Amino acid sequence: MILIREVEESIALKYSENKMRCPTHLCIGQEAISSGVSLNLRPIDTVVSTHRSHGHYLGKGGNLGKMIAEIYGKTDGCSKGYGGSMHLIDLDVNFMGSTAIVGNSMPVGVGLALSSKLENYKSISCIYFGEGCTEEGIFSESINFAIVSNLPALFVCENNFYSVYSDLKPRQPKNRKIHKMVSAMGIKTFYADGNKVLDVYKTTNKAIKYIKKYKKPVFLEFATYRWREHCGPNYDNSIGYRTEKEFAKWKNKDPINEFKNYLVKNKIINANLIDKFYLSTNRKVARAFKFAEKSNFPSEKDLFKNIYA
Amino acid sequence: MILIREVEESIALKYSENKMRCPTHLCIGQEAISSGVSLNLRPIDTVVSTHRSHGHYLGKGGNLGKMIAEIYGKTDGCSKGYGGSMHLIDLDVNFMGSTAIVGNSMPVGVGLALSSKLENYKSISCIYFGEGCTEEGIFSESINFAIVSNLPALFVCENNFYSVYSDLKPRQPKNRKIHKMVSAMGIKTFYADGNKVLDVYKTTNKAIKYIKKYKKPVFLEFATYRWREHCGPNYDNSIGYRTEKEFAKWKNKDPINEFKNYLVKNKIINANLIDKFYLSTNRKVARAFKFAEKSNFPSEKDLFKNIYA
Amino acid sequence: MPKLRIIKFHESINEAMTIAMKSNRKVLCFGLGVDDPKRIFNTTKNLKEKFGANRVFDTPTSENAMTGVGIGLSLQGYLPVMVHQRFDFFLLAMDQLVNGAAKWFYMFGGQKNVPITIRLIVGRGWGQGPTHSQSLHSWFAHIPGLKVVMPSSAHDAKGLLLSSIFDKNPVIFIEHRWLHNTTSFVPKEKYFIPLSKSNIVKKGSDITIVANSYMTLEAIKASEFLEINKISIEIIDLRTISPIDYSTIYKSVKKTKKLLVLDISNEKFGIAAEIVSNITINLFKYLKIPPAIIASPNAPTPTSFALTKNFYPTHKEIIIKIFEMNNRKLNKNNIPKNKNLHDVPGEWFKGPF
Amino acid sequence: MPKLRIIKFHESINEAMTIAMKSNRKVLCFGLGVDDPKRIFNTTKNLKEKFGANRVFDTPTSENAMTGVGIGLSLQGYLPVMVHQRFDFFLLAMDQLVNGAAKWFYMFGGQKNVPITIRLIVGRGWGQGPTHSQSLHSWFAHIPGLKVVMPSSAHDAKGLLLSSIFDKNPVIFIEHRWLHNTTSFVPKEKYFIPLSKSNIVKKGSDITIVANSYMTLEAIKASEFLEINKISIEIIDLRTISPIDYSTIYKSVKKTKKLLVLDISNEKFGIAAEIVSNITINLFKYLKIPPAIIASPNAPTPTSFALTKNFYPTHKEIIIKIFEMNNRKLNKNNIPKNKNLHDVPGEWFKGPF
Ligand SMILES: Cc1ncc(C[n+]2csc(CCOP(=O)(O)OP(=O)(O)O)c2C)c(N)n1
Ligand SMILES: Cc1ncc(C[n+]2csc(CCOP(=O)(O)OP(=O)(O)O)c2C)c(N)n1
Ligand SMILES: [Mg+2]
Ligand SMILES: [Mg+2]
Repeated sequence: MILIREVEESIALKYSENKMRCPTHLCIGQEAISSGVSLNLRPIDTVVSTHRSHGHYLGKGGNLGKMIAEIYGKTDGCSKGYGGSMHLIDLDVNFMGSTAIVGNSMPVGVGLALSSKLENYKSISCIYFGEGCTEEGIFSESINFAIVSNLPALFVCENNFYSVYSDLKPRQPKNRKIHKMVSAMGIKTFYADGNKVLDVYKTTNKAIKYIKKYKKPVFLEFATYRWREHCGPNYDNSIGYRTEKEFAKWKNKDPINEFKNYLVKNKIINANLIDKFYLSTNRKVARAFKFAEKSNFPSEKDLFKNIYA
Repeated sequence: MILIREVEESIALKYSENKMRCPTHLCIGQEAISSGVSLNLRPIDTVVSTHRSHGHYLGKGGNLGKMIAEIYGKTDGCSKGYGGSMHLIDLDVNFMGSTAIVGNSMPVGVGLALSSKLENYKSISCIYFGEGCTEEGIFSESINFAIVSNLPALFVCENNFYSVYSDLKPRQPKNRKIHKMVSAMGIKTFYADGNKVLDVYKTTNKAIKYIKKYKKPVFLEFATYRWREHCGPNYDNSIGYRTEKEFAKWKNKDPINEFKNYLVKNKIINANLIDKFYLSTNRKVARAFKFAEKSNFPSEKDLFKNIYA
Repeated sequence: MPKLRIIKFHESINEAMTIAMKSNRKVLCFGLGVDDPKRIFNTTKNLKEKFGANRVFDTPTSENAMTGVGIGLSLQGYLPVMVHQRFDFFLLAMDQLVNGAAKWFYMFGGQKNVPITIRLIVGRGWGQGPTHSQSLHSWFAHIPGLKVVMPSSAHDAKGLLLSSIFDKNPVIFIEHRWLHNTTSFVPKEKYFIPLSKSNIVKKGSDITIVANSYMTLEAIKASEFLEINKISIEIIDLRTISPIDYSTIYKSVKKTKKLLVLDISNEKFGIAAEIVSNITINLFKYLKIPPAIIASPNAPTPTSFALTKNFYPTHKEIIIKIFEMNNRKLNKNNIPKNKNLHDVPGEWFKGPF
Repeated sequence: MPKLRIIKFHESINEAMTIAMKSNRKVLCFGLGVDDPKRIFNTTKNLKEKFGANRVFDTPTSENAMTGVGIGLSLQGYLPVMVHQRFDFFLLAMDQLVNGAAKWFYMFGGQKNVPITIRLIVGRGWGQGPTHSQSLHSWFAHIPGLKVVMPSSAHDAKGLLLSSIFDKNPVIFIEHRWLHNTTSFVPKEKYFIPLSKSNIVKKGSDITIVANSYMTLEAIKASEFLEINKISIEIIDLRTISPIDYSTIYKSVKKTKKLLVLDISNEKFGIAAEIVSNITINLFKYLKIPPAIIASPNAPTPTSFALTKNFYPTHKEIIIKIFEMNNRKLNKNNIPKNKNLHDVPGEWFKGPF
């Protein structure tokens, strides 16, 4: 969680150097979800994700240096520079790909779940998406097929209440609970506070037990909030689509502070240790950026590589 | 209802003459729905429908002769021969069009509802579709938008348990109630026996009152059964995708017999009158076929007419 | 010498499916109706019985998601074959196809290929009309990363489908409905016809005809009459539309110096234009006369029997055009007539679907 | 003489929208973000304030259904303008567009037309990458019933958008993102530029350049250097891709006898092929040398700054090709260089979106 935060903060800091030249969606404020979910995933389990996937990638154990190099467009990037921030992959940890069209990776994750079923439910397919994705037709199509076919799919909806600069009002009815709506399709669902990493962890744990026991998919909804602008490194509360007050409320519920306080209060670890952890994390992040900066750019001619396999 | 049945039976009878040369989906067995729904619609209300639309078209008051002529591919056809059985329209009665791609006309109906809202809810937009359509992404997209925008839309789901030769098993989970699933999206829903025309009528009536009162959409699900093959004039119980027993059960619930018995038993009208009605209906149908047969074929060159307005 | 085995196109597709599924347990087959009584015009016959419901399955009516499911399966080494009874239905899945399948290998740096095969059946005749008879293969040909295959005979269908299934890339395999009942020699064993290699169906010297799918049959039909009239045409059946095999066309045009391209879709911005354009750019000095195109009219397909009368070009239009291109006089009455009504390919095709 | 009013492309789009909505209450505007703080790169600025939330509204992320909603509205006489921030997102709506909007008028016998306008913005630069920078206008051009408009200047944008909105047919209106900040003379009042009529941007005698959208600017840039070098090019900006205005091209090619076609999408099976093919077929004897095409490479758009270096053709490639086509020697070092990095159109375009 701290790693994700520090990585994202560093990207935000360095973005204005104009060396990371691709659309980049940060997940600052939402880190508890990828952290809490990922802790439950085994290496064999697969993940697909969206435009906002840094946390999911790192949570799954994706290579940090390669991610930064990808954002820099270098050959050492996890997608060799072809994909950028919105198209990450790390096959070593079964992070199977994040894609940038809303809803696009959902059915791919369902296909991964089907492949698992065909091999006797050997793995779970974790599928991340935002609440905006629930408005796409492919959302219900994907979930319906997972239900009908009893697939080991874990659907993780990060409800941060915004799609770009649009709040829920023009997009979803006022009293809708996404998890309840989905539950009525015939799938087990859970809901939890997405800013409390322990809640996320426990909820996911239950979900995975359910998937394994019943050989059926589960749908999770987590409430959370994005701190920075939709795309890019800055804060954007000033432009008027959300209030400073709302932002402050959520900032107050910072998932990292929340967890730190919990750990310290319950004497699980002391503050010193956390500081040390920050230090080592920051070193790691710095190394990753150095790695990325040093890596080579691909050659212009490589443009024609890998169009066909 | 009787009109619809007799028309469909006549089409079935004459189809093998090879003069109606287009894919044709009969609604025999399902007539109570179009009849019961349509009785609640005013001329100003609009309708869109699917590949199986003869009943919806006639129920709305669509011109019978023009429908038959359309199936014959004649200039007097309601679509001048360009559309065939799957693409019917009768603007005189605000039957705005039926289309042949599953789910295709749903959002069009929602757009008609939006236009009504923009003109102060002057009309209701009635949208017919089968239970197979609920599996298309456009289904949830259309309904969600109608909910969010408070549109005067009446969604009518004819659940005949089959999509072509597929029963529900590979398509929808066992215990799903479509109307309950849709209700969880945030829309008022009703369910009724689609073979009882009075139930259909009353349910639709409640629905329309609700739409008018709350300026919100309503979703109706009616259970019913298709007697003939999915596409074409024949019976197809022999090919093995459904049992003779199941068919017999539903045939026993013939919506027309059901209603006739009700009328006679309750002495609302006597059997004589019904016979007379059949006679006049049959004359009407015969006239329609004569009209169609006599109508001219379009000229080959008209192929290039109306590509652009 | 043993008698040649003549079977139907739909049987040959079925054989290819059977062989593929038998030889590799990773081959799957799914789509609306693949296990229903009609078995996609018999092409998926017995597959479920032979390979089980896990590998051969019906799906919800969810074209877009099911394409994505196919991508996901193929990322794990499966070789999914998806089937659509009509090309037109597949328009719902363009995001998954173009933004997903076509680009996956490229945009993730060549790490995971998507060996999915998508069978699309093109409707024609009996009033299939505006939304049940399109073939937008030019769309797919425009997309880097996709392969587009259009067989014209039972023989080719088997070998090309096997190559498509085992190809590492997403392949769109387009079957013209009117081919399903055509017959040809089809070896019993497994054989592969290479993709991106066209086929010279008939050698000739006076003009090069580039055809695909059903139009190849019309070209062959035309050639019989032309032969009698001492016009020798060379017919190249593209087999694969993209990536296209230009070298065979180049060789032929260099010889004949004349080019006529046929297509089953409408002419405007279609694949015939690409071929004429490429040949013109690259073989300009060889061309003795302007190239020509015969394709469908630039109109949606109307439904009425009467309106489709001249909708689909046949051997007749080809013959007329070739006489013209060879500066020959023609008595049109001599052109042999089709024995079937214009909206059916034969007795076997009757009725609604 | 009054000074010419110079404004930006995005302002001109905004003016067209404002005028259209003011002059006809049936004009609506909707799509993701049309009323958000960024207002679709300012193009929908003030619309909500001026015309109210009933006529200008944000929507759920449901591209396919919202297109159908637009059809439904237009059946009741509304003139909906839908907006997509990227062309690529619209791939989800191909069924509604092709099976619905494009055919409605035809398949129902000419009774109800669908006057919907769909604005698609083509991304480019700053690593927009494989799924945020496509322009598949050749797809739409292949579909009878659709019109496809691609403005190249602020002046044209206004007049063409007004014509598109009030056209009776579905019109796809394609805006290249790099044009949004370009400026030109734009009259304040309402004016219509006819659809299906191309524009001779520059008269010339040595070669005909057929361009569209952003490529028109590159052609103009090339023309300055060519002028100095005494090569006189005639630049035709198509404005409308389909139905295409061939007569203007015919006239020009008859004069120059040489043809170069430019496009912003990849070359393979693209619109340039259609134009080359048509010209070859119809003006074969006029062509002195083979026609040529300059378009993007047949590859998805990679993301890396380094990989896109030569992805988009510029004035440089045009100049080189034209020298070649005119049999002239060229010292490539003399070609003026762009002052911006290759992945940005100027200082204004920086950062993620
Ligand atoms: C099909 C499609 N439509 C629109 C977009 C533009 N877009 C990019 S991200 C995004 C927001 C999606 O919201 P949500 O799913 O809630 O994810 P979040 O950004 O909040 O994490 C949108 C609309 C897109 N990428 N794809
Ligand atoms: C997008 C699409 N996929 C598949 C088809 C083929 N098809 C035609 S009718 C039909 C059945 C749809 O079932 P349902 O909606 O329940 O309607 P019913 O035929 O039972 O009235 C199907 C799958 C189609 N027309 N469009
Ligand atoms: Mg969100
Ligand atoms: Mg049904």
